[in-house]
Amino acid sequence: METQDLISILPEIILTVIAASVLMVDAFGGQRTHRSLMGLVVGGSVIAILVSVVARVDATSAFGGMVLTDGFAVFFKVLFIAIAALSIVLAFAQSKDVPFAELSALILFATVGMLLLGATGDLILLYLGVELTSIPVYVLVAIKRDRFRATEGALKYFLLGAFASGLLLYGIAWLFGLTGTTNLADMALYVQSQDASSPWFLLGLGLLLVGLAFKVAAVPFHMWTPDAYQGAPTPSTAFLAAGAKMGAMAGLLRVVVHGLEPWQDMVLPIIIAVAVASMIVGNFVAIWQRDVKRLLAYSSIAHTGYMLIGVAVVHTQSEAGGLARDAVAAVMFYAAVYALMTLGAFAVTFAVERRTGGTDMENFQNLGRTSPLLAAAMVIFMISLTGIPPAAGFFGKLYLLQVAVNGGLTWVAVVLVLTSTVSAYYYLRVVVNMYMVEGQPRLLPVPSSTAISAVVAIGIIGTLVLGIYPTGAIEWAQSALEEVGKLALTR
Amino acid sequence: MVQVAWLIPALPLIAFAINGALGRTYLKKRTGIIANAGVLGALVVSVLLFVAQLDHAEPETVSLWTWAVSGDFALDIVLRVDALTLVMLLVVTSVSFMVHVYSIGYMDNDPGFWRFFTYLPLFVFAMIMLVMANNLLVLFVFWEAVGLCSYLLIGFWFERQSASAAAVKAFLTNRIGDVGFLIGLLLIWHVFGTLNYDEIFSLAPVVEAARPGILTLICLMLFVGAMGKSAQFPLHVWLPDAMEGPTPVSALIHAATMVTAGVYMVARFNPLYVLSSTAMTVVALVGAFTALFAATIGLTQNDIKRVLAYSTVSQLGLMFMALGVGAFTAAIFHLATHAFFKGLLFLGSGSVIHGTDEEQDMQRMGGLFGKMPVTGATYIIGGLALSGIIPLAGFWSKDELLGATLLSGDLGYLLFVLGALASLLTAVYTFRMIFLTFFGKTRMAAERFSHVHESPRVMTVPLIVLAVGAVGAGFVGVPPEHGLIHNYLHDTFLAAEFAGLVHVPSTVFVLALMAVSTVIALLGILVAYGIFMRRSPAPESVAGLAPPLHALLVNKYYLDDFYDAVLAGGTRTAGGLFAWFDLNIVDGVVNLIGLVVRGVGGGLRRMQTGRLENYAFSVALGTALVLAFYIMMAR
Amino acid sequence: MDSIPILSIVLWLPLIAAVIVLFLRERRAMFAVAMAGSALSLILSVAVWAGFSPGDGMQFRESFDWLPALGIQYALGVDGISLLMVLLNTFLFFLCIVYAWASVHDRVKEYLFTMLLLEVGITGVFLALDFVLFYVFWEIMLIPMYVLIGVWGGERRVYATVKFVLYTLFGSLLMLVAILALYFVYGNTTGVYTFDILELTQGTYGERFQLWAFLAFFLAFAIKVPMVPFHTWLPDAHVEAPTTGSVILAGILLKMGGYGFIRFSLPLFPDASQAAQTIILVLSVIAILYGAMVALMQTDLKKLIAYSSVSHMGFVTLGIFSFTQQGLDGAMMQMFSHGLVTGALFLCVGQLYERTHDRRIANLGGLAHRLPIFAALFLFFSLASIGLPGLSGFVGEFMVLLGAFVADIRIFGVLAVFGIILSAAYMLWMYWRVMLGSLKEVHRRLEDLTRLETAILAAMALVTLWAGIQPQVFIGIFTADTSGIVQALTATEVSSALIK
Amino acid sequence: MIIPALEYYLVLGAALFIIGLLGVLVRRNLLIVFMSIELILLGANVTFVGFAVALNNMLGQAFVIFSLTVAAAEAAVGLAIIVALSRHRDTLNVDEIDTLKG
Repeated sequence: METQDLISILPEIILTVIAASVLMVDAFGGQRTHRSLMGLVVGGSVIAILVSVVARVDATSAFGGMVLTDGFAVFFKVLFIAIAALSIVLAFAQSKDVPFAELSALILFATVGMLLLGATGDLILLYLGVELTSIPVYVLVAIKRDRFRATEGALKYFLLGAFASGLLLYGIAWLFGLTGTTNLADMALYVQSQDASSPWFLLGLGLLLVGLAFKVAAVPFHMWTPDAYQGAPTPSTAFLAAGAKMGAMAGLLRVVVHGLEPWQDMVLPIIIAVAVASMIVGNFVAIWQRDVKRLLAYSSIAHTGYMLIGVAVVHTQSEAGGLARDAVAAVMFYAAVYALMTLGAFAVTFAVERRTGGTDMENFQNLGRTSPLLAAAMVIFMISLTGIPPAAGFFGKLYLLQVAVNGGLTWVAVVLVLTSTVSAYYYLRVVVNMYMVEGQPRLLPVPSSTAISAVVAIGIIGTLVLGIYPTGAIEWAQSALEEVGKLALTR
Repeated sequence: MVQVAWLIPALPLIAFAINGALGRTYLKKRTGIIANAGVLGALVVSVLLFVAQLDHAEPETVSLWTWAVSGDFALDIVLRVDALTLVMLLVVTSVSFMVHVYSIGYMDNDPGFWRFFTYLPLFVFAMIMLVMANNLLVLFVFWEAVGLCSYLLIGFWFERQSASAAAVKAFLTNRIGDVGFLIGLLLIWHVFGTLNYDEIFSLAPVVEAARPGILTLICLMLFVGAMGKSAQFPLHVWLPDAMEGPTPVSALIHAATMVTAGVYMVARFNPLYVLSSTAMTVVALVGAFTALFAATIGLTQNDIKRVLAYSTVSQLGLMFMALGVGAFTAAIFHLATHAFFKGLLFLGSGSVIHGTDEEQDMQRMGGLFGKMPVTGATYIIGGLALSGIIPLAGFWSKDELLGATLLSGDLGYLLFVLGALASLLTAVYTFRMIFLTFFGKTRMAAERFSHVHESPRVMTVPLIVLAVGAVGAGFVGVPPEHGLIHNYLHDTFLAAEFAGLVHVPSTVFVLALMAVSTVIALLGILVAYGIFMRRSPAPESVAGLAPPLHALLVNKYYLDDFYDAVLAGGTRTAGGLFAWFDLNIVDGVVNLIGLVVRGVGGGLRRMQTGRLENYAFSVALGTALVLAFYIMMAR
Repeated sequence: MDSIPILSIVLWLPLIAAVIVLFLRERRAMFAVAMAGSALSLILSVAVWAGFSPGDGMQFRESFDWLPALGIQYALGVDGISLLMVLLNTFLFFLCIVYAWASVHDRVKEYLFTMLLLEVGITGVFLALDFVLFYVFWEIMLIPMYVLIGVWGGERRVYATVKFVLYTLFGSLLMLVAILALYFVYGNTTGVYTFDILELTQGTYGERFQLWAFLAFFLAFAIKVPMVPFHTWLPDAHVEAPTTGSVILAGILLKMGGYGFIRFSLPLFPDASQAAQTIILVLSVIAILYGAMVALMQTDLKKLIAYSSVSHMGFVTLGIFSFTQQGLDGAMMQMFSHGLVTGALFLCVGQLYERTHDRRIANLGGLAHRLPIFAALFLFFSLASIGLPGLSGFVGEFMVLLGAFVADIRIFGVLAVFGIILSAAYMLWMYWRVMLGSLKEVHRRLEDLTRLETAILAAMALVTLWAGIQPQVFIGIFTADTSGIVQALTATEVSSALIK
Repeated sequence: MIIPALEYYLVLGAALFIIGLLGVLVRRNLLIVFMSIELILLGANVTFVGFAVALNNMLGQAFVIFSLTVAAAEAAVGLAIIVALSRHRDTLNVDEIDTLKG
């Protein structure tokens, strides 16, 4: 374990240290230290981000190929740490009735798992990352013990999550057995020389894909998402949607890019089928939702569908140069934009929940008059989620559409376009309730918390900046991929 | 001198602008003066121009500005001054001036005084421009503009539902005619590539040779426009209803000027009509039939203005008959004389209505001559001119008209019979009107009869002037075929000569015809005298003669009701059907898509049962599908 | 003149005004800023008109790399076709804001912000020279319109506004896929990957691709125009929209469809356009006659005018797809005049509604007694809408008919002519029932237009008259550009013969 | 001592996997479902060990240790949730917990 390996996982170490220290400080300090705790977390996150950007190792991998240290990993490290910090700040607003320290620590531990997922080059690390991300989040969902719905949501999430991990592990076992290695790159090389479509290979591959598909909440493995999102306290849901799922997406990307290259014509149909199913189920069922959190859950399933199109294009045979690179860059950019939008949307929902005691559509009524700024923010997030300019969501979808059309998946692009028209209906229904419907939900005498306003503000700035001038982010994503060995060669 | 021609339309337009802007608030009664000044100015300039142009043979043009240039379509607004235009200008401006003077008295106590004197000069401006247009599009533009003015003036007393209804009916019927006109215009553009008169007339023979039959179609389409504007059968229904407007309006627009626009248009396009004999026969037949048809209805009308309205329709029919047989000059001559004596009769009837405090129903009149001597006298002169008694204007123009039909070949005989019959009936209903109104025992309530008074001088002077016109105007066309007007218009209608339609009658034929015409007229007057003066003036006596025929005529052959039911009613029901279709089917489909999407969403939603084993089952099912797919894929 | 980016100023000025309005407190200041912003952009667009030399193609061009990673530029430019539309747009918006000053009193801040944002969206559509930029502005105008109808609208406003957004979004998203496909097809054939409109219109594309892409573009524009089967959103949107919303909706939004056909469908897909010519002409004639017939039987004033718009826009599509110089010029003039006239009609109806709080024709009557000035202006615009010669309505319709009277599509011209009877019928019948006849008791105390309202309508009347008497002033702006498109189209005449 | 061939491991692993799978799908009681999931993990571990021995590659067995520790953590958290749930509703029957649906 040379110093190089240590440096490559420095951000993870920093986060773990912060998490531990947060627990320690809380053990001694108690209630009054919460403000300083948040300071500690935010400061720590900033340091971690700087370290992950600055402390770059010249080698492309560490720990014998298990941990990859390329631009792709750095991009996701920065994103995940930022999302974690924002989630913790958001959770600060409910520090009265929810153990804030434990919550922060859990989020940090889950973030470490996500960082590993972003940098994994090996199936073992993949499994470890998945579990390290999932277990803290199970607790996050159930953290409000006195609410039955939280526990029920957590239970469903846990049982199905564990079940899926079991399938994943069994899949990995078979792949390890047949290829003799768990390293994605070596596995790909080995399989290339073999007959890639022997049934046993496919058994392992299938189970691997199912496990990952579950973690990314794609249809038909999505059933846990609505209940978990609705049951969990809103900050936890925010982190689950913006953080945990994006971590899983990063892991899926790693696997697809590095490991599944020889199985191209096997992987493509599955991912497309799952993507189309997610888009349809996610958008169509969302129409009926009365509860905004549950609506955002289905919307997240739909957005998973959009992103999976980008993942699918990685393996299309089209001869256009740099297509694979563009596809991954499109998914990366979309993940970042989606994380910001969803976090913002959940932050606003959280604020409304605190003021009106619920997250039903009725609670949003007349928000336009009672708190205009919050309502305006929600309008921007809704527009962005629909994919209407000038919000960032538009360019996310545009890049994905561009990649899909270039990769010959024009019919999938059309499905994306049609289902986003359906999505416009339920996103704008929120706006309808906020501005256009006369209704007076009774307002609880709760002061608006600065923490939430901060998170909402950051969400707005991010969405609008990426909407008006997204070049910076897109170019960063594209350049990050130059270093990824496989993608560098403009296939 | 022609450079000043643009003043003729400009003066009434300026009058309109001033009255329109300041009339309501500032000018009020003074708007009458301004309107009169404007129209008088136009009259004076027209006369000056007429005198200056006497020796000129070539038509001159004054171009104002470019209207539009798009590809090979280029169009400038150009005024044209030639013999035909000047004749029309003289007729239009003179009659308009008379009506303007008359209206000052007639509209004196009307609250909308300023509004009346805003619309009237606007009409005069539009009519002048129509006559002075140098291309088909400008003609069409002001063709519709006069239609608008007639809409505004018919519906002048808009609080009366019947007036507003009549206005809309007039505009729509004109619009139906305009559709024909527009199609004709577009065909001309399509075939000729230009809309300017001179180019069209010069290209006409070439086009006829190249595409035989196209000219006939164009002429018929233009004639449809003329039928709409000049109220020829079957588009005549709007003129009688137009009597809802103030009487000076009826006199000016629905007797002297606007309705003659159709005649002017056909006359203007004589080079085209001459080349298509079928179109000429159609024009003649429609004209003749309308003449007789309208005359029959005129017999049974009790409203004094409606009698005159049907008389106008009938006289216009005669003019179209003349055009149809190629006697263009005769038609224009009759148009001019008709303008004077019909204007006189209408203004006279206005004076009667004014004098008898708004009484229009002849059944409740009678014996008014004593009370209104000047109106009565001028009215009789007008009646004599209308019936065609020598030496009044009506005689000469109608006589020449009938002569031309006789000489125009085998169809001519039928036309002559129809024309003669129409003239006979004209004499009958004219003098029925005079006897019922002015002579016999009065049927008006004594108390009301005592109030009847002669109209003020500002109304009677125009009557006298027009009476002089009705007497003197005829001599312009004496002797037949060689009168002043014939030489003047000779160059305009050269095309007719080349086509061999102009026949110079022998003097014995002319004299014989004069005799026949006079006999017809006198016979008509005697018949009217017999029925209405001798037996008993009450109109029931006439009904007794042939009840079913009388009922048919009184109800105007039930044509109006037929139109209302079929055209108006049909459109409304069809519209209702479409509206329902649009709301339920087309919109229905859109909402259906929405419902389907909701339905699918609902179905999928029910799969989310909330029970854990269903979730686990769906995960397992997903895995099974993936593996099944792979097993199928693997060899 | 070209040094300063005048188009960007015209484009972004309203946005600056909108942002300033957000920070203001009381109503008068907000309206002052809003009016200044829109007035300035109007003046500037007139300045552009002054500096514009017809026939020189795209002028006042600006561009910089906005998103090189995806091949997207921020490129603006204006030629005859777009200049006319920008002028109409800035003119109508200025008048609307002045009108709103007199009539809008609740949520003024959000109202002005939405209106100004809408103006930016629409101006952008006409100025954009990059496909994605065009699409971005096309979508930007969606939300303000949605909010405008949804918040300040009538009773069924939510249904109307959601239907409006979904319908438009559905069409435009398909267009986005077509734009991307265009980007790649052009890129693969020529190696140059760009969204630049001028460059893409130069490219030639295979017939199968043309047909498919044409269909996607056609759907987006047909919904916007709206053409007959896709028009049912218009009456609902109009009935429920606030007055100024209706004015903008009828005045400008509908023109984006026509503009799209001229700017994109014809140059990009000549063969497909010719193949689809007959169907579209049939739809246009149906729109003219069917729209008029349905308008005849409407009981709600706004719905009647909305259906009249469907009928008038039928002339636009008829003119565009006649592929003749007069047809295209006629279509442009018809769009310009329809914008003015129908915009004014909606203003009149709005003013009427403010006084009588009732839009049902049956409940109104004899209003001319109490509202003489209003009656005169309302008649003026009704006549313009009927296409009375001498007013701008006639110019567009007449030239479209001229264009349609050519070769084998003459039958459509003839059928379209009958539209003028129906338009006269429903308009005059409406005017008669509303303004003429006897005054109802309840309207006894109505008072006539204020000086401000009269001034607004008078301004529009003046331009309508000017365009009617001297249309060459306006036709001159764009006739060179339309002739370029027609020539390009007829040049592919021979290939279209293969398809038919 | 005879070393059982690879197939035996695989068959055992597969058997455990399938039993666990069916247990999750069929059984109603939460604890049984939880235990079935553990069975699946065990099945995977057995397969891992089998392959590791066959390939003579220590990595497999090392990974089994990993997965066991993870399974333990998972179990701890899972049981905590199940206990919390049972405190709310005394039943552990899967069908009764369906308040979140639609």
